[in-house]
Formats: sequence, C-alpha cells, structure tokens
Amino acid sequence: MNGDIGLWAVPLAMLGGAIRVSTPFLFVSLGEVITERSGRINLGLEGTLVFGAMAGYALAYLTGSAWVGVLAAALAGSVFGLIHGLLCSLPKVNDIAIGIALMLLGTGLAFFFGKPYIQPVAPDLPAIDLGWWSDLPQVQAALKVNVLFIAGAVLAVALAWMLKKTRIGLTLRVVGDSSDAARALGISPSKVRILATAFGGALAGIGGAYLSLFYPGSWNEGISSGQGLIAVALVIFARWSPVWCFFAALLFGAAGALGPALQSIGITSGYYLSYAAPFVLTLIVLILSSSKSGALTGAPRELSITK
Amino acid sequence: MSVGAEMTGPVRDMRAWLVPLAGRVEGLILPVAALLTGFAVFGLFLLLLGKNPVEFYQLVYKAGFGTAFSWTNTLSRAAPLLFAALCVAIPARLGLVVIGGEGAIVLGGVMTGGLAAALAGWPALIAMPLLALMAAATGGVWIGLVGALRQWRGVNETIASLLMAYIAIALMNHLVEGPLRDPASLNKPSTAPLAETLRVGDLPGWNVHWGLAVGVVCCILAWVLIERTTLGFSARIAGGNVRAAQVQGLPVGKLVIGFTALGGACAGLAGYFEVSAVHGSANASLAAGYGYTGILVAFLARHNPLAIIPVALLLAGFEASSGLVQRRMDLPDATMLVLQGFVFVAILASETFTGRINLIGWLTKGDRT
Amino acid sequence: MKMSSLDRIPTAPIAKPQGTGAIGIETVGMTMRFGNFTALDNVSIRVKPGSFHALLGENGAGKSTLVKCIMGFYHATSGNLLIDGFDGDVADPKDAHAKGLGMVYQHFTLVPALTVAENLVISRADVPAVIDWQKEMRDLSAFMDAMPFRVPLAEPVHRLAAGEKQKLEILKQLYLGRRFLILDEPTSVLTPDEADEVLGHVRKLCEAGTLSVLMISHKFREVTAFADEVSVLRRGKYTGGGIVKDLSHADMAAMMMGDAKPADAAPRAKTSGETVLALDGIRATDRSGLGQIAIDGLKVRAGEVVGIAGISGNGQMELMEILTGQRTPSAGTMTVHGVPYGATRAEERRLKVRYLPEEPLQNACAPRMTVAENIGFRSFETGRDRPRFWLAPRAMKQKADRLVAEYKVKCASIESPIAALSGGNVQRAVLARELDGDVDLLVISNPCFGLDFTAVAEIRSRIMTARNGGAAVLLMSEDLDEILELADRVLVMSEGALVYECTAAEADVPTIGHHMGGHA
Amino acid sequence: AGGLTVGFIYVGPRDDYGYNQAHAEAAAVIKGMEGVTVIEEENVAETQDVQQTMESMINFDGATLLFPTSFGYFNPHILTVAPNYPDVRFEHCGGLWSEGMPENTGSYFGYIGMGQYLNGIAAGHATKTKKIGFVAAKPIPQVLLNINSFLLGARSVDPEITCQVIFTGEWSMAVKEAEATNALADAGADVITCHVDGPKVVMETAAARDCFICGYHANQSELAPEKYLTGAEWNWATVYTDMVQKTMAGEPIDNFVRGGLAEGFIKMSPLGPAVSDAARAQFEDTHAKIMSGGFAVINGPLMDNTGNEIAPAGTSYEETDVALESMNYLVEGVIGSTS
Ligand SMILES: Nc1ncnc2c1ncn2[C@@H]1O[C@H](COP(=O)(O)OP(=O)(O)OP(=O)(O)O)[C@@H](O)[C@H]1O
Ligand SMILES: Nc1ncnc2c1ncn2[C@@H]1O[C@H](COP(=O)(O)OP(=O)(O)OP(=O)(O)O)[C@@H](O)[C@H]1O
Ligand SMILES: [Mg+2]
Ligand SMILES: [Mg+2]
Repeated sequence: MNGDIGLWAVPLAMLGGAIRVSTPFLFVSLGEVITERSGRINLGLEGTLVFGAMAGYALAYLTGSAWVGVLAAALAGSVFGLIHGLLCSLPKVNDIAIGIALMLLGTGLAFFFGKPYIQPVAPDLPAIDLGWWSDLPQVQAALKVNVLFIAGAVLAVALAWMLKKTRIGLTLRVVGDSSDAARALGISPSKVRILATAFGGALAGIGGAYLSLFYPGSWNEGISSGQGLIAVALVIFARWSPVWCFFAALLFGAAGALGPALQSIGITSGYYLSYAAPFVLTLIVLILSSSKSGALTGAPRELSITK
Repeated sequence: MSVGAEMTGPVRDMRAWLVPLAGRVEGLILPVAALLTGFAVFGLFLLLLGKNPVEFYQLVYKAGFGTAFSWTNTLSRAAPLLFAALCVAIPARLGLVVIGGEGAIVLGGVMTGGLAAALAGWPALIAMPLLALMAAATGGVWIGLVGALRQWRGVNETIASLLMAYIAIALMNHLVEGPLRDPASLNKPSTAPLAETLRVGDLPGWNVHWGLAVGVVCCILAWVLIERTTLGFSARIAGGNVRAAQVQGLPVGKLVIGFTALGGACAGLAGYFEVSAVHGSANASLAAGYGYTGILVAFLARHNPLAIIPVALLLAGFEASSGLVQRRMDLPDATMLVLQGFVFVAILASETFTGRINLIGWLTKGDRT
Repeated sequence: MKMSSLDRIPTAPIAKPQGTGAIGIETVGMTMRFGNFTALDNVSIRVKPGSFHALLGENGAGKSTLVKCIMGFYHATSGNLLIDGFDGDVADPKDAHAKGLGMVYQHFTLVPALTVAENLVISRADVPAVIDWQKEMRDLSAFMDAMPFRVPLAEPVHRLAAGEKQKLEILKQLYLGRRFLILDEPTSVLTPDEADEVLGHVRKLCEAGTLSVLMISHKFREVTAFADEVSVLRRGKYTGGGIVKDLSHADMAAMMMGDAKPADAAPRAKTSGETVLALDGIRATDRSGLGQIAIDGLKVRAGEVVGIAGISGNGQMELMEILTGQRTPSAGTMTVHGVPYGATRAEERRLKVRYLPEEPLQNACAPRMTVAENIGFRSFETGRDRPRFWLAPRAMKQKADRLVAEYKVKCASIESPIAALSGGNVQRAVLARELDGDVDLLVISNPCFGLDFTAVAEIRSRIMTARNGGAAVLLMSEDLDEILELADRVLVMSEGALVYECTAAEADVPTIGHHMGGHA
Repeated sequence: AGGLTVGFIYVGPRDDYGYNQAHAEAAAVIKGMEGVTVIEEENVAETQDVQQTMESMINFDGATLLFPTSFGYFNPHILTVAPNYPDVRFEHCGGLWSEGMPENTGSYFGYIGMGQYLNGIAAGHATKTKKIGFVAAKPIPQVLLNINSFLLGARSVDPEITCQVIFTGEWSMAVKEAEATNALADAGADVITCHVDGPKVVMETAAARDCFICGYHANQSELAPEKYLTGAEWNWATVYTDMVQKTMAGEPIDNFVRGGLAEGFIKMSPLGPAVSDAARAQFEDTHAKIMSGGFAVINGPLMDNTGNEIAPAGTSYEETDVALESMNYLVEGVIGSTS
C-alpha cells in the first residue's frame, strides 16, 4: 500500500485537522453562545479552558478514567462560570473586565495545581473509527473521531433546537434580549444569566478536557495558548448560532491544519504566515460581516458590546 | 423627596464642596480596601495549602521593595508595563477595550531592529529619536487600524485587536527568521544587533534603563492630555456617551482612530525599548506577554494614566518577588499569577460599591435634622 | 371583527383561574414608603367588576406605585387589597397572574428578537418544557381569528410598528385569560385613531363583562370617551374621583394639581424671519435598513417654531440623526442660513445651531461626568478669541454655577455626576447648556418626556422665549398637545416622510391624527 | 554555610520530558552532592526576566555558580549581568562563548547530532514506507544538524529513504506539534522524531498514529514502550558534577566545554523491543565507532536538497568542526526548506 497521496494530502489534512482541532473551539464557543444569549459576555473562558484541561487530566490520571476527568473538568468549569455569573450580577461590575480577571485566575490556578501532572500520563478519551470504509491510512486517521467531537456536533444541533423549541431556550432568549421583559414575565434575569454562565463554563471545561485527554492529549502550560479567547471571538463570527459555531470551529480548525499540511507537501517558506491563516481568516470574515453602523445582526440586545 | 428642599443654607454649601472630595477619597479607599481583601483571600488560600502567608508577604516585600536590588528589579519590570498599560488605558477613555497591545509591542520592536541596520552610521542624536518615532508609528498604525476598523466597519475592537496580535507575532517571526534575519544570529534568529551608539543605556546612577523614565513621562503626558486639554475632554465626552459627542458635532471617528493610534504608539515604544535597551536586536523574545499584563495594569488603574504608575510598580514588584517565593517557600511559579488573579477579581468586584459609600452623609451626620 | 365573536375566544390552554368574568378590585388604606419618602399615603380606590376605571395624576403622583402594589411588585407598607370583595393577598406578580390580574406596562415588555407567537407562548405560566409549535400555532391563529384586531404571528417583534406592539401587549393579556387589566399609559405611542380603536375594543370587553380595566392616563379626552369612573392621586394621596359623566376636565385638572399653579406659558411674540434651516430632497435609509426617509422642502424660519407631529418610529429619530450628522443621507441638501450644513462642531458653532435630543441623559450627556463638565460641552474649547488647547476648569465651573442658578437646576453639587440628577433637572441642565449664548437654530425632540407639570411648563416657556428671541425652532414631539401649544406651523411625519402641513391656526386634531396614522 | 549555592534556571517546566527535564535531572544529581545547595527557577522567559532572576539568585541566595540553561539566555542577558558579578560563574548551555567575552562566563554543549544519527539508523531499519519524519521548532543550525543527521543515519541503512520535516515555529506549542506529527503521518512517514522543547506530545501522537518514534532530549520510552526505538538524550550530570567539583576545589573551569557520546555529554536510550537484530548490530557498531572518535556524519560528496554541493568528495566534517555550527542547509533527501 502506497501512503503517498500527493496534493490530496492538503484537503485531507485539513479535514482531519478540522475534526481534531475544532472540538475545544466548538465546546467553548457553544458555551459562550449560551452565556451571551443570556446577555453576558464571559471573556474568561480561556482560563476556564486551561483549568478544565488541568483538572480533567489530573482527575483522569488519579482515577484512571478519562470520563471522570471530563466530568471533573465540566464541574470545575461550571464553578468558574458560577463565580463569573455571581460577580457580574452585582451592580456596576463589568462582565468583560471580570472575564479578563478570571482568565488570569483560572490560568494561574491551573498552572499552580497542574505542576505535578505535567509529566504523568493519563488515559486518553476513546475515538471512534469512522474511516473503516477506506483503505487509505490518511482517511482512516482523519476520520478517527473522538466521542466529544460527535457530542459537540450533536450538542450544537441540540442547543439550536433548544433555543427554538423549549421553554428553557425561549427563557434564555428573553433574558438576553430584554431584562425588562424578562422581569415582567416573572423571570429573574440575573438568575438565568448565572445559570447560563455556569453552563457555558462547564462546556468550556469539557473543551479543556478534550485538549488534555485527547488532542494533543497531554497537560502542559502551553496547552491552550489563546484557544479560549479565539473561541469567544468565533461566537460573534457565528452570529450567536450554535450550528454556525460548529461550522466556524471546523473552519478555524481546518485553517489551523493548513500550515503543517502545506509543509508536508513541501511548501515550507513563510510557514509562520500559513500558521497565522486561522487568525487572518477570522479577521477577514469578521470585517466582511460587520457593518458600518456597528449593528451586529442577531446579537442579543442585553450584551454589553451591543449596547 | 426633592433634593432641592433640603439644600438651602449652609448645609448645601458644606455638602457641595464635599462632593468632589468624597469622590476622590472613595476612589482611593475602595481600591486599597479591595487590594487588601485580595491579599487576605490569597493568604487564606496559602493557609489552606499549609503555607505561611506572613512569610509569603514578607518575601514579596523583601524581593519586590525591600532592598536596592529589589527596587532595581521591580522598576526594570515596570518599564514595559507602563507603555503596555497606556495602550489599553488611552483607548479606554473612548470606551474601547483594546486587548491586543502585544501586537504593537512586537511590531514596534521589529521596526526598531530592522530599521537600525539601515541607520548604521547615522549620528545617534538623529537616529535614536528616529528609531523611537518609527517604532511608535508602527505600533500606532497597527492599533490605529483597530480603531479604523471599528469606526469604518463597526468591527469589534476587542476581538480585532486580539486577532491582530496573533497576526503581528506571526509577522514578527516571519521577518526575524526571514527577510530581516542577521545571518550571524545562528541559533536565535534575530535582526542585526543595534550599533552600540544606538543602544539605550541606564538612567544615570541606576541599573534601570531609560524606558522607565520615558514611560513615566508618557503616563503623565497621557494624563495631562486626557484631563487637562480640550482634546482629551472631547475624548472623554465620546467615551462617556458617543451619541452625546456626535450631537455636539465632535469628530468621534477621528478621536477613535487618534486615541487608538496613540495607545498603539505607546506600545510601539515598549517594543523600541525592549530592543534598544534590553535585547539589542529584535527576536522572538519580544512576544513576552507584556501586552497582556498591561491589560491588567490598566484595568486596575481604572484607565487613569497616573494610577498606572503605582499599579505597574505593584505588579512588577509581585513579579520581581516571584523567584524568591518559588525558591524559599517551594511554591510554583504560577503563585504570582494566582495572587494577581485574586487581587484583580477583588478590585473589579469592588466597583459595585462605588457611589454606595455614603461618605458625605457620614461626614455631615451632625448637620442634618 | 364584531364583539359578538367574543364568546368564541378560545382562551389559552392554562389552568383557568377560579371563576370567569370580570374581577373587581379594591385598595383599602394603601400606604407605600420608600425609605422615609411616602409614595402612597392611605389610598383607597374601588374598581367595580366590568368597569373601565381611569387613574389620573401628575408625574410622580404615585400611580405606578399603586398599580405595582396591586400587581405584587411592591408590598404595601400598610393597607389591604380586596379581590372581588375578598382579602386578596398578592405575593408577587406570578400570584397576581394566577388570580387573573394582568398589566400592560408604560414601556413595552415584549422581547424584540422573539416572534409574536414566541412572545405570546413564553408569557404563559404553563409553558411546556418542549413546545409543540404546530399545535401552538394552530391554537394561536384560532385565538387571533376570534380577536377584534390582529398581529402577524410569525413576525419578530422588533419589526412591528409601535401601534402593533401596543395591540400585541393587550392581546397578550387576553390570551393569558386576564379578567382584570391594568393599562399604564397605553396610548402614549398610538395615533388618536389607533388609541380609539384599541380602547374601544377594550371597553367592549368590559361591557361584555369579561374584563375590568384600570387605566393610567394623562389624557382627559380618553378618560371622558372611554372610562366609566375615575380616581385621582396627587403626591401619593387620593384627592378625588367619581363617575366620569359627572366630571368636567376642569374638575379633574383641579383634583390633579391641587393649588399648584404651572408657570404661565410665555406669550407668543409676533416674529417672522428669513429661512434658517432648509432640507431638500433628503433621502436616507431608516433604522431597519428596509424603509426610506424622504424629507422634501422642510424649512424653518427665524422666530418660528415648526412642530413635527408623528407616532414614534415614523422616522423622527432618523431625521434627528440626519440633523445632528449621525446619519449621512444618500441624497439631498441640508442648509443652515443657505450654507450647506454637515453638523460638524465648527459649523454648529459658526451657524449657532443647538440641539436638545430626547432622553437627554442617554443622548446628550456623559452620565458619569460631572454636572459642570456636562454643562461645558458646548463651550469647553472656545477661548476668548481663539480655540483653547488647555482646558479651563475654573471657567467651566463658573459658567456651570451661573447656568445652574439661572435655570434652577437642583443638584447637590456641580461636581456630582449628572446621572445623579432627576430627569427634570438633567433636562434643565442640558437646556441651559444649549440655550446659553446666541441661538439661531434649535432642534428639539420630545423635550418634556416624563416630566411633571412645573418642569414642563418651565421648559416650554424657555423654548418660547428662544423663539421670541429670534431663534428658528424645529420641535419633534410625540405629544400632540405639546406641538399644538408651541408650534407656529405643524408638520406631520409618517412612514419617513412629511405628509401634511398646516399653520397652528388651522390645526385640527382629528385631521392631524389621521395623517399621523397614515390614513389620509 | 561555606557551601556552594548553585542556581539553575529553566525556560519551561522542569518535568517536560524534554530539554528542561534533562537539565533538571542533572540538577537533582548535583543536589545530592555534599556541601552543595541547589536553587531552581522554572518558566523564566528569555527577556530581562532572566537577568533579574540571576541577580536575585545572587543577591538573595548567595549563588556563585549559575546554570541559566536556555539557549536565548546568553546574549544579551548573561553578557549583561556577568560583568557586574565577577565572583559569580555563569555557565551557559549552548556553546556560544567566544574569546573576548567575560571570563566569568562559559558555555558547554554536547554533540547531540551524533545521537540523531544513531536515531536515524534505528529509523532506517524500522521504516517500511522509506519515509521518516521530523517535527522541528525552528530552522536554526542546531536543529538543521539534527535533521540532517537523522536522515543521513537512515540513509546509511537505505539511501532511498527520505525525511519530511515540519517546522512549528515555536519551542513549545502542543497543538501545533500534534498537528505537525499528524501531517507527517499523513504524508506517509512511519518513524518520527523531533526537536522541540518538550517531545511528549510528538511522541504520544506519533505512537497513536502507529509510527515508530525516536526520542530526543530525555528518555521518552515509557510514553510508548512498544513504539520507542531509541533516543538521543542529554547527560548533563557529567558536566554539572565536574563543574561543581572544580568550583568547590577552586580549580578553573574551561570557558568552552564540549563533548559528545564519548565524553558522556550525551547518551542513547536503551533500544526498544521493536528494534530488529540487524538494526541493533548496525547501531552498536556505529555507536562504537563514534565512541572511538573521528566519526563524521557529513561526508562528501554531499548535496543539499536544493542541488548545491555542500561537501565535495573526500571532505568530511567531524562532530567538533565549527563549520557545523552555522549549518544553513538541509541535505538531499530532506523534504522541507530552511526558511
Ligand atoms: N423604587 C423606588 N424607590 C424610591 N422612590 C420611588 C420608587 N419608585 C417610585 N418612587 C418615587 O415615588 C414617587 C411616585 O412614583 P410613581 O412612579 O408611582 O409615579 P407616577 O404617578 O407613576 O408618575 P408617572 O406619571 O411619571 O409615571 C416618585 O416621586 C418616585 O420618585
Ligand atoms: N442614578 C442615580 N444616582 C443617584 N441618585 C439618583 C439617581 N437617579 C435618581 N436619583 C435621585 O432620585 C430622585 C428621584 O429621581 P427621579 O428621576 O424619579 O425624580 P423625579 O421625581 O421624577 O423628578 P423630575 O420631575 O425632576 O424628573 C432624584 O432626587 C434624584 O436625584
Ligand atoms: Mg408611572
Ligand atoms: Mg422623573
């Protein structure tokens, strides 16, 4: 069997990269969609992601079960979300600033407690072979899909459904669009926001667990390097739609795989620039999809950046 | 209910002059109280881990502020933070949250490193200011672009500046490893080293480079600009309420672009001093994260350029003490990050008390009937 | 759309409150204190089942406080609430809803991003965890079919016109099966025709015995036309009431105002001058980006108040934005004194143009800056002869002190943030700033929104004084009475265009109302 | 108390399975020495951060022998601080010291290219696709030498073998390293090694892609024992023990210390179970040759991968040859470019 597939390597690598790399972006941005749909911005998800990665790894290592790790990461993430939610429901407290502070605190705590887990090897999350039908090892590898990726995809659809078809979803949209209307309906906006932020934090924690427990599958201090922040940016890019978040995350993941893929077919020069592709791409789409009036279509009206 | 009813006679006068004073006192008491709360919470955290908080704070004091060397250490670390924080604080006066100062720092550094080679042989008196100016211009254009995107296309400045910081770092790496690389820089790709005449030295009698003094001056100038000039006043109006500024016919677009560019220029200067005073050439070490610490400093200083100076010193002092704390108390290097996190959260959360401490009521208790 | 269809109204599938038909409500000695301020002082009023009851009172009289106590938002400090004669303890708004009480608020409480159907369904107390939209839509259209007026179900609320929103608010209450409905100034955003239509339907529901209504209003005309009974509050106290038929407008006004006398309106001097502001062929897109604003031949002369009447959302906001340079027209010319005008600061100063936007705290002030600074907005960089570079805080304070005294702005200190001032005082401060010095053109939008009698009278008199002094005044207002009081010429704006013009002398409320509603 | 305080400064975490761990393991050996106090600090950036850290160790802990281990610490940071502290010795890992630099500074380094050559031999026997892969941080001479050595070692088994290189641009960036490894596997490489600060991610990802792995910096065999062929490891304990002993005895230390396999500066991980007998034989044979000295990896005639001749027939560059320290080419057979 000849493993050389020539130029096909690039699109294939991008597909594989999209599937491998997108999951943390997906989870964080889904979490942020729910948070922002309730009218809050949590910029601190980067810290939550990192802490989730650490907590997930540590617990997986200590218990021998990757799923316990995921659970722990979700729990830790929801605690961070809860703190953000609670602090921001105090009057005059700025959610963006608190987000930055919690990013620092989450990262700091993760590094602080994560020292002993840099070296040990924790069990990985299982992957499902969806490439069994192909003889090409590249295809098989690209379609080796982690359970969390599938869960994320399902979650994106489920959240979209929830926002349209369930009481919880409508409540969330009410709160995100008009605090006054929510209060008139007897809904407590800050309670909903606190819960939504906690839920968003839990998802970001799971995103972190994916990083440390599956891909790249190891805990270290450089594990995230800004992925949580970018994922928050992807939410605007995805216009607050969970399904679009899925595609935005895939696109970002695929763009991220472009750099190594180009090198693997021998295009090496300017590799820094091809590594910057995801950022450039996101920026371009952001510029194209913004409008002069600054009105962000689809933005929840209670969001501090749309006010 | 009407306020006017009780505000006649001497009471009104007394309370009237107390209002601004009370505002200022509150502006001081609140952050300090929050800072102490942050310290206390972190102390508790240490206690839970079985470490001695008193020893910890003694070490922080000793290594950050206790000796002449500690001050050297702290001041050196504070220098880039001053510039980086200005990059956040100046646009913040227009209500913009710019978090990508790192990009401007890095590009300012590359401009310095790249241009210095072309200026070899120029008299230092011309070349040095030119380098500084060009670095500032580079940073200014980069962050000014964020402002322009915001103004012309309504692109969210927080996210645009963040994305652009990543792009700037990629550009920097590309340039120092490619077109601008000094072939002699073997295992650490860098631009050609600055000529000795173009290097910025230490402040006379100190072991701290000139960037600190320039940074302090920049903070003061920024404060003067914002608080004491009509231009700054326009910006404060626009930052306080864009619609009001527009109705007043103020050139909001120009202000947005101008102030973001000004913030970027400060960050560009940070890059200039990193290259000309610390590294001697531009290389990947320029992306040292000062831009991100600067966000912290600016927010803690509530975007007041003068307050940036003590806050930068405080944070620099924390970082200066990090090593000693690690070595003496067997704590990980992230300890300072955790402390900063607690303090930051405490100070921001304390904003909820602004205007709620009834200082005037307390001071004039006896005067009321 | 006949009332006979009423008995076919399928009410929303909720647990029906005990019994059917209109509920009667009575407050007994209700007192409400906020701190040591008494907002309601021993107020007793009675709304009979099936009656249409009006609640009158000037701003701050305690009307909203009273109804909020009824709805359970506030818990009265003392006093009782009787529902159908029985002691009705309303724990919170949810409890009130369960008891069949409903309220339409002064400000819309609809969710802009949600569709009409979503807004209706989510307002129900028993929304199922998972919503079966097919079934809901069937039920909703059946409900709509039975209603005297309707609103498109699938449309997001932010695309609805103000009148439609107000109708939806009322529809929502009926959908929820309310049997006692509180309307807090329900017609403030409606044309007189729309108001008559909506209130007419509501009144018929009362007559049919399905609903009792307690309506807060400032409009005597509506009270006379639709209400059976009236109660009046002043400074938290019940000052009178009775059967509407037995009361004249003067009687009601006397109960509302007591012995307080509003400032006399400034006399209207005879003036006439040359054209100051002229707009021609102006075209711009509106807020939604879908509709168009088209302003042709708008002229305002010196010494003249031109009033633009219209329901909010018909392009007044956009016109204001064009006039202030916040919205660039795609075509047309705007001139002041014959000079093309782009509302830059230099032009504003040279041509002496001043603005008084609506809700000044949101649109004309920097809330966290001090009163002195806010008053300095117009003049901070004008030096004696050339522009200042350095700020002159002392001069700014002196000026602020002078204007605060002159315009009677009540504030603890000119160094307090302007956000700490009451609405009327913010309005006074902004007016002081904008009217200081020579004014050739004054553009005003809803200057008296939410202010009480004395403030209103004073502000209108200042505007009149400016006019008499030779300023050209363009006044946009949703309050037709205000326009009729102040304007020399009345224009009507509807769907982005000026559709009608008349002099103050020819002004006729029904005609103007028709044009406001676009039914001309 | 009369003893010697030795300071170690690391650029990353000291248990990264890589560069820093290699140093930290050696520091642990020093810790056990009589009369020696070891102080350490990790995650110190190559900025004035390291200058302050060095001074802090000197001023507060009385350190008189410093090992700032990261390559970028030397110029300008050590060179800036050292003249102010003539009584303190600054020993830097990386081989940058040259005549004219402060006498109280020095540098040491190991010829680890030889280790990568041996890695290449193991790889050459193990590869079925005739393609091996290299995840590299940056195209700098030390890294290029490692890449070239790895391929030349493999080509000593089969001259048909090619080596794909992917640069990540960062010394430590987990996701990029994993993506690069996957890209290599996708491109058909079935033996992979790397030169990044912490090889853990590359090793685990490659093993998960069913590739054989060759270690670097430290022993990573326990990450994937079945897949681990061998690895080129630093053995800094040799250097550190020597320098500490000399300092305590008051003997001078050379400013420029170099060594390879023979000097015990580097070592090879034990061969893994997947290494065939033939491979073992060639590996051990070459290992012995290197130990006995004079072995050269770069031998003419040799072309680079853009067609330029880099070594005419008959020339060869021994490991000690300074020309190797400015290597700026990839040899024929390496897929990738130096910029
Ligand atoms: N939550 C509150 N705290 C303190 N004072 C309040 C509060 N709510 C209302 N008030 C005061 O109570 C008084 C009565 O207010 P209320 O809103 O009932 O007036 P209103 O008659 O509805 O006036 P409007 O016609 O302007 O709606 C006002 O002076 C107001 O400032
Ligand atoms: N944000 C605020 N901070 C501090 N005090 C405030 C704030 N908002 C309102 N107040 C005070 O609360 C009181 C009630 O304000 P409100 O706007 O209801 O006044 P009002 O009775 O309606 O007066 P007006 O008729 O002038 O509008 C005022 O005395 C005002 O000074
Ligand atoms: Mg009211
Ligand atoms: Mg008011």
